[in-house]
Amino acid sequence: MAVRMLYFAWVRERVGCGEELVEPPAGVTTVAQLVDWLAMRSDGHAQAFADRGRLRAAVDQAFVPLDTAFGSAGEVAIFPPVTGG
Amino acid sequence: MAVRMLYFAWVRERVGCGEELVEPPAGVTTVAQLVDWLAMRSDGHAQAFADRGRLRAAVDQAFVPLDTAFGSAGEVAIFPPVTGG
Amino acid sequence: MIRVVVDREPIDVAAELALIEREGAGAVASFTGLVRADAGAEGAVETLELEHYPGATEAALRTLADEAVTRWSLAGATIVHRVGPMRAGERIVFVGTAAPHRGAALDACAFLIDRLKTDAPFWKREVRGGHGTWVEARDTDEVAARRW
Amino acid sequence: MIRVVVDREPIDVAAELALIEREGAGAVASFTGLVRADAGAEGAVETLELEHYPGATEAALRTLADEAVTRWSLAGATIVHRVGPMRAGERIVFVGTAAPHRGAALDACAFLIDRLKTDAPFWKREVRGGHGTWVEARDTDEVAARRW
Repeated sequence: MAVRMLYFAWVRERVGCGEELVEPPAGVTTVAQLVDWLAMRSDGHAQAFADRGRLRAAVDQAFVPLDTAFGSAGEVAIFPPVTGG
Repeated sequence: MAVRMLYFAWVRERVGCGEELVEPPAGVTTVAQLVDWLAMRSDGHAQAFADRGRLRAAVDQAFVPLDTAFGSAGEVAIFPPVTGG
Repeated sequence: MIRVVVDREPIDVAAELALIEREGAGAVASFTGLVRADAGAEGAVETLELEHYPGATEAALRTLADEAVTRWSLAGATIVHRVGPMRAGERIVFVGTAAPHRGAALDACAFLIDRLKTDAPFWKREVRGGHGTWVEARDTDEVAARRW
Repeated sequence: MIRVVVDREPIDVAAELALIEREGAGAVASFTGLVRADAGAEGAVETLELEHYPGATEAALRTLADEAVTRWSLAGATIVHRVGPMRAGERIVFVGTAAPHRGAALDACAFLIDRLKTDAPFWKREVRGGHGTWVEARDTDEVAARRW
């Protein structure tokens, strides 16, 4: 099933795009596994996802820990810790 | 020595004026004694100063407890607890 | 910048904020106290009258502003208090603080309004149904002022 | 009144305060975050760029505003956050709260800006000397958000 990936801030810059449609294989069920799988797509992806401790995620726009299963979510976002306000 | 008395809020209303020049006798040295002495000037003064617990004072514009000696102060103010802001 | 104003004119909050924002700090906090139109047992407040002790008022507010600027290393502190008669919805008091970071600006703003309530010689008189009543000081204000 | 705005346009603080004052509450608190022009080791900030997660941002801010209104029985809560490029001295964020009494307005205002810092998907990029750097999240923000 297709998942719409969104990237923000330096994750976006390193990946090289802000958005992509991906079809993760059956074994990929958590956000962390999704990130592992995406890291193999390009050097940019690998760089963006190298430091797992600095990554945060949202599934269908709700903030979640990386070990969360994304289930049938249509949208998964990966980004650095937020710095607004 | 003459002292300029100032009254505010309901103290002013009960006394009947906002300001008066008084010459307290020698034995009157603290603000509390000054109030006791002033209370004898009129029914209005007596009413204004009846409830000592609800009176506050300033000597030469500085807030002080009622048992403070006013010394050679030129200005003594008597008023209710403040309610600004 | 320390700015203390006691005036019978309406408070221009936009102008006050613009002045304090000009200090170049990253954080600006403000508090505005307004005449509430709450309908108590005796009906809604028609007019609020603010009496004060000219001279002593300005000195007390300046002392508070000085203390806040020193304690929280503020870039600016503004206190504007209106006196005289005012109506429901009008502004009674404005406190503004500017600091490099938000914690200092927010704490200093709360400090200033808490301490102003107990340390500055203002007295409120509410007129409801044509009848004036002096507002009683509240014990909770003493508690709030003492926490600083 | 709950008002949440995420926009590329400059924030009109006077208009926002006027809106929240109209709720008729006695106490209005506000916080404004501005682009500081502080000269760090790499020189002064020329431009600050704010990126956000459209849709998720508005939802996160609305959740925070709802929580504040419920917890402090607010008459109103406003959050306005600017996005896109901005220069030194310009406003990044405005938070306004209205309540019957000052404690609620001040606490809710501090809560909103503290939690916004950790709970809303915004990212800051500073441009100094033509060179852009993503701002690092600060541990102190986590501490401030957790106290509520």
